Amino acid sequence: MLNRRTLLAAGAAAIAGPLAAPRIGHAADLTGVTADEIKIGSIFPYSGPASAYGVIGRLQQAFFKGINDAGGFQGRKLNFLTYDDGYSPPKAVEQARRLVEQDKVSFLFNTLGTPSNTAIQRYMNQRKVPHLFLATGADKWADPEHFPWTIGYQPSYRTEAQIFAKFMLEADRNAKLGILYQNDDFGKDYVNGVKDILGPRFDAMVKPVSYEVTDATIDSQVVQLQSLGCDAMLTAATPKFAAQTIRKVFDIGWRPKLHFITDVSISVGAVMNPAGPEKGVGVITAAYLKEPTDPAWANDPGLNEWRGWMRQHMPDADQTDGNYVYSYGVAKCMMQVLTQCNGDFSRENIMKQATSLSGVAIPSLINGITVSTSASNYHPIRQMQLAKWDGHTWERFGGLIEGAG
Amino acid sequence: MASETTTPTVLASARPARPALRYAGLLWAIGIALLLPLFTAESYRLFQLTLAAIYAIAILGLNLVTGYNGQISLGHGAFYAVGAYVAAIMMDKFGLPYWSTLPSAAVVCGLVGYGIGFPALRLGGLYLALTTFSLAVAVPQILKYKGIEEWTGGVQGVLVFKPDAPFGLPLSNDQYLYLLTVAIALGVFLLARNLMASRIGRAIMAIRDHGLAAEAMGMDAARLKTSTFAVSAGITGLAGALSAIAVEFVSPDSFQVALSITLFVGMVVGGVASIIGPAFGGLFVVFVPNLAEEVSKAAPGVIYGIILIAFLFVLPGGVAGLLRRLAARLHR
Amino acid sequence: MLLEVNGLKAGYGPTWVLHGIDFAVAEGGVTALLGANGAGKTTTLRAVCGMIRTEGSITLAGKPIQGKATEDIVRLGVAHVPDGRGTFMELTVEENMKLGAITRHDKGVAADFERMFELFPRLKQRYRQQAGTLSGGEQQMLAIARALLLRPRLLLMDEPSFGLAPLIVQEIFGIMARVRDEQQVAILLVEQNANLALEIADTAYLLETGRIVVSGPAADIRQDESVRRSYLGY
Amino acid sequence: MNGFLHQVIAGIATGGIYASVALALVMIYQATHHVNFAQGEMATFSTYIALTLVQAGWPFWLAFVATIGISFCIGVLIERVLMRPMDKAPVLTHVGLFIGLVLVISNLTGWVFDYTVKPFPSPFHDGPLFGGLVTGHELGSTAVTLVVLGLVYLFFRYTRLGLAMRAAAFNPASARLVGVRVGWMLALGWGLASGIGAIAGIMVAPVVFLEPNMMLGILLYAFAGALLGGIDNPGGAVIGGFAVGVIENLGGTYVVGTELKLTMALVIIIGVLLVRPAGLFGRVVLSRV
Repeated sequence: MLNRRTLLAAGAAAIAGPLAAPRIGHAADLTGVTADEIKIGSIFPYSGPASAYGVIGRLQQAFFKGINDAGGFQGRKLNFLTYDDGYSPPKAVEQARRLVEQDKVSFLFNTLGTPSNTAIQRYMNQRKVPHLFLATGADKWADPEHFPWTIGYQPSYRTEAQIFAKFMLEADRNAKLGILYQNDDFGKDYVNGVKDILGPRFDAMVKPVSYEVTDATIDSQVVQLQSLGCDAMLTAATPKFAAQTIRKVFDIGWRPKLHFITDVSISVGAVMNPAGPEKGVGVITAAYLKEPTDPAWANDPGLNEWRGWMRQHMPDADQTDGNYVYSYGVAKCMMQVLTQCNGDFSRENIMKQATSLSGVAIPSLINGITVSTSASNYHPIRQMQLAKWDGHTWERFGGLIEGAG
Repeated sequence: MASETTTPTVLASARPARPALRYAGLLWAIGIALLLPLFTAESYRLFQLTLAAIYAIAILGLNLVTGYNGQISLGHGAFYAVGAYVAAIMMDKFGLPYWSTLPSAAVVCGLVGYGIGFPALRLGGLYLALTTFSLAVAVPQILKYKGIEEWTGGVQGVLVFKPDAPFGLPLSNDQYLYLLTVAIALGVFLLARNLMASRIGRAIMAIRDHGLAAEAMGMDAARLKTSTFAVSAGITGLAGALSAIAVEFVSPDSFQVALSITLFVGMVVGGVASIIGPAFGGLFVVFVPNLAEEVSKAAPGVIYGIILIAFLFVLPGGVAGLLRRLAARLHR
Repeated sequence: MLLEVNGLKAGYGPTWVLHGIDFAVAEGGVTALLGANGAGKTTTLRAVCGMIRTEGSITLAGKPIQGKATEDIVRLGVAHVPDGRGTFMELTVEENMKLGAITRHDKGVAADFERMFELFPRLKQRYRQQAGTLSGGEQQMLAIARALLLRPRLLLMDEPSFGLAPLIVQEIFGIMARVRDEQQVAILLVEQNANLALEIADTAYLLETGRIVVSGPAADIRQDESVRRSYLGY
Repeated sequence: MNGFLHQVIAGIATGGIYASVALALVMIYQATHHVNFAQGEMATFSTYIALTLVQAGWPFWLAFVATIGISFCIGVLIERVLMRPMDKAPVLTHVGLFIGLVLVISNLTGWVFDYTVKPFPSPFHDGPLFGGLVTGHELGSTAVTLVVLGLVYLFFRYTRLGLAMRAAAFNPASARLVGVRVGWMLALGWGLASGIGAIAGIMVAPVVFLEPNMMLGILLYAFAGALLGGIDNPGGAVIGGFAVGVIENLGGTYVVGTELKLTMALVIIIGVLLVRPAGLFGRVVLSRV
C-alpha cells in the first residue's frame, strides 16, 4: 500500500507538468463533444436536507434549454445532464462516475457542496476531466499544483473572514470577538479565516461557539457569547439561523460594537426582514453578488437582465431566492469560457480557457467585481465589498477589497 | 473466483433435505449472474453493483438484529460509519493494508454493538427504535468533534485509495473490488444463513416471538440478545469498511441519518427476517433513487417516496415474501 | 331460537378448524359448549362474533350476522368474555366498566353499574385502581361485568374458570347462575370443566376436532355414562 | 450567575417548542400506538397552509382554526388511504411506510412552497419582555401548549370518545368486543395528532422561521422529550420537552460544549431510561396473571 501511495504521489508530480499547463496537451480529448452537441455534467442535491440548493441546478437546466431552443451555441446543442446526490459524498462519487464514464460528458460544471466535491476531486483529476466553477466557498479548490483540473468560483469563506478580522482590528485593536458558526466546513472556514489574521492573539480575543443544523434555535449560543463579554460578533450561519441570531442579539439588549455576517445570509427577504429590519441595523457583510430583494438593486441593469430572463424562462420561480442570481451568473461565466474556446472544445482547451478569463463582467456581480483567472490563479472571484445594513438596504462602503486568496 | 466455487457446494450442502439437482442449476445461474457483470458491465456499473453488494451486507447485519431478533434499530448507519472510519484511519494514518481493515472494522463495530446491546436490553421496542435513531443523528456530530479531529479529519474527512488487484491479476480496480465485495458478501450471507438455521438461530427467533417463553425454556435471552446485537453491528461495520475503500472517502456528511433510514428501507423492501432479502434491498436502495430521478428532476424525493409506498402496498412482505409465495406455489 | 348456526366452518390460516357445525342457543338459559383442548370451542365463539374467517350461516334472532364486523355484531347485543379476559390493563376498573357500556345511550346505565357493584362488590372496592393490578379472579369478574354492561341478548363466555382457584370459580359460577335467573340474557358457555358447566347449563354440545359429536339437554348428558367416560373424562 | 439564569430561561423557551411537538407525538401514540416519523413534516406542511391563508388576508385566528381543521382531515385521509389497507402488515413495514411518507411530504413541501426562509406572523405581542429574557410570543406559545395539553387531558379523561380511542389503541381486539369502531378511532387519532402538529408548527414557526426542514431537528428533540417524560403520558412529554431544552443549554454551555450537546442530551436520556424504562412519568403496565 505504501508503495502504491508513493507511486501515486510520484504520478501526481509527473502529471502535474502537462496538467498544470493543459495548453500543451497533445492528443486533444474531445470526449462529450460532437459536431452537434457538447455534453455538460452537473450534480446537485435535488433531494435531501440541502435540497434548497436544487434551485441552482434547476435554473441551469432552464438556462441551457433556453440556449438550445434559440438554436444552440455555435451550432451545437448544449446537452446539460444533471443528477441528484442528496448531499451525500458516496452518491456524488457514483453520479460523477456515471457522468464521466457512462454519459461521457465533456466536463463537470458547478457541482455543489464541499463534502461531495472533496469526494470526487481526485477522481476528476486522475481522469483529467475539467471540474469547473464548484458551487462551494471552501478555500481548497485553488490548488493548481495538485489539482489542475479543479477550479472554484466564488470568493472563499475564509477570505471573507479575513476581511472581517482586518476590519475589526482597524476599528478596535482590543475587541473581543464572538463567532457563532455552523459546525461544518462552511462555518469552520470562518473560524480559520479569523485565525489567519489574528494568529497567536486568536485564543485571547475570540470565543468561537458552534451550532448544529439540527438545533432548533441558537438562543443558548447567543446568550453565552453575550455573557462571555464579547463586544464584536461574527455570524457564520445559514439564513434561518442568521435571522434568528440578528433577532436574538437585539432582543436580549446586546449591542455589540460590530456584527459581521456571512454573505451567504444577507437576503433581505429571507434574513433581514424575518429578523426584523430594524433589529439588524449596523450589521456588516462583505458581498460579491447582487441581492435580488435589496431595494438598492431595484433598477440595476444587470439584475434587470436577470429578472427579464427569469420572467421568460422560469415564470413560476421564486424571484426572492438569491440562489437564482448566483446560478444565472455562474452559467454566464461558463458561457464565456465556451465562447473563448473558439470552436476547440477539447478538455484541455476548455480547462485552458477556464483559467484564462480576464476581467469578465457578469451581470449578477456587484458592479466593478469581475471574474479573472490564470494558470496560477484559480480564484475566479477575488473581490468583495463591505456593506452595512441601514434598516432598508445594504449600503456599500469603501472600495472593492481584493481577497488574500 | 470464490463465488464460482463456493456458491453451489456450500449452499447445496446447507439444504441437504432438498433435491440437490434442482438447486444446483439455480445456484450455477446465480453464480454466473454474479460473475457476468465482471466481463460485460462498464466500470461505473460495476461500481454501482459493488455499492449494492456493500449495502446488502449492511442490511443483512440490520436484519439479524431487527428482523430475526426483533430489536428494532433505526440507527445502524452509526455502525456503518464507525466501520468506515476504522478502515479509513487504519489506511490513512497507519498505512495498513486495506484487507487488514475489514476484520478490524468488524471487531470494533462488534464491540461497540455489544456495548449498545446492554442498554438495549432494558429498552423495549419503541424506546429502542428511537434511541438508536438518535444514535444515528449523534454519530456525525461526534465524528466532527475537535477532540478526535486529528484522527477523523473533522469535517474534511479522510481520503483513501482503492487497492489494485493482487498477484498481478489482469483486473482493473473496479473489477477487483467488485469480486472482493461479492466474495465477502457471499461468505457473510452463507454464515448468516447457517447461523439462522442452527439451534442458536432458532433461539434468536424464539426470543423475538415469545420473549418470556424463550427465557422459561432456559435460554440466556439477555446474552443472546447482546451477542446478536454485536454480530449485527459487526457485519454492518464490515460493510462500512468496504464502503470506505470503494468510495475512497469518508466524511461526517457521508453518514447522516439518511443512511440509517436507507438501510432500514432496504431491509423492509428486501424482506424482514430473510437472508436473501437484503440482496434485493441493496439493489433497491442503489438503483431506485436513480430511477426516481429519471421520472422527475423537480422532486425526485417525492417519486422515490411514492415508489417505496407503492412497493410496500404491493409487497408488504418485501421481495423475500414474494419469493416465498412463488416457491410455495412451485412446490404445490 | 336466539342464535342459529348452520354448517359453520371457521379457521385462522388456509385450513379450517371447524368443519361445518350446527347448533343453536335458546332465548334465556345457558348453553354449554364442551370439549377437549383444541376441539374448536374458542374458535366457535370467535366465529360467532366475526373475529375470524368463516363460512356457513349464523343468524341472530333470525337476522344473518355472518360476515359482519365484530363491532357491528357486538352492537346487535352480543357480548363476549374472551379467553385471556381482554382486560384493558392500562385503564382503571372504572374505565374498563365504562367501556362495556360505551355503545349505550339509554338511561339505564347508572342502574346497571349499581347492579354490577352488587354482583361484584370487589369491583367497587377497586373502582379507581389500574385494572392490570387486579388478581386473575378479579379480572374475570371485571370481564363479566364489562360484558353485562352492554346489556347483551347473548353472552359468550370463554372458559371463565381458567386458571382460577376453586373458591373463586365457585363464586363466579354462583354469580352466573344469578345472572341466568335474574336477567334477560342467553349465555353460550365454553368450558373445559364439563362437570361445572353441565351443572349450570340447560343444553350442551360436545365438540371434537371441529365437529359436534354429541348434543342434547345438559341433564341427559350428565347422566350418560358412556359420554362421560369417552369425552368428558370424569 | 446572570448568564446561568439566561441559559435556563432560554432553555425553557426552546423547551416549549420541543414540548409542543412532543405532545403531538404522544397524542398519536396514545391513539394509535404508532410513533409517526412523518409528524414533523406534516406539521411543517400544515404551517405552510396557515401561512398561505394568512397571506390571502384571513385573520390570524381564523386561519389558525381552519388550518387545524384541514390538517385534521389530512391526518384522517392518510390513515384511511395509506395505513388502513396495511393494518395487517408487519410493524416494520409500517415504519417503512412512515419513511415513505416523510420523503413524499418533505420533498413536496419544498417543491410546492419553495425553500426560501419565510417569516411567520405571531398572534402575540412579538417583542422582548422583561429585559429580553423572553419574548411575548414565547410566553403566548407556551400558554397555547399548556391549554392544548389541558384540553387533550380533559378529552381523553372525561369523554366517551377519548376513552374509546384509548381503548382502541391499548387493546384493539378487546375494544372491538365492546363495540368500539377501532378503525375509525385510529383515523381520528391521526386527525387529532395532525391537528395538534399544526398547532405546534404554527407556534414554532415565528421563532425558528418557516422553511421545509423546519421540524427536522425539533422532531428529534421532541422524541427525546417524549421518551424522557414517558411516551404514554402527555403531561410527562411536556415536562420532558422543557427538561431537554434546559439540559441541552446548560450542558452545551457549561459541560461539554455546543458541539456535543445533542450527544450529551442523548446520554442523559438513555441513562434515565435505564433506570426508568418507561420514562420519568410513564406508566409501567402492571399485570398479574
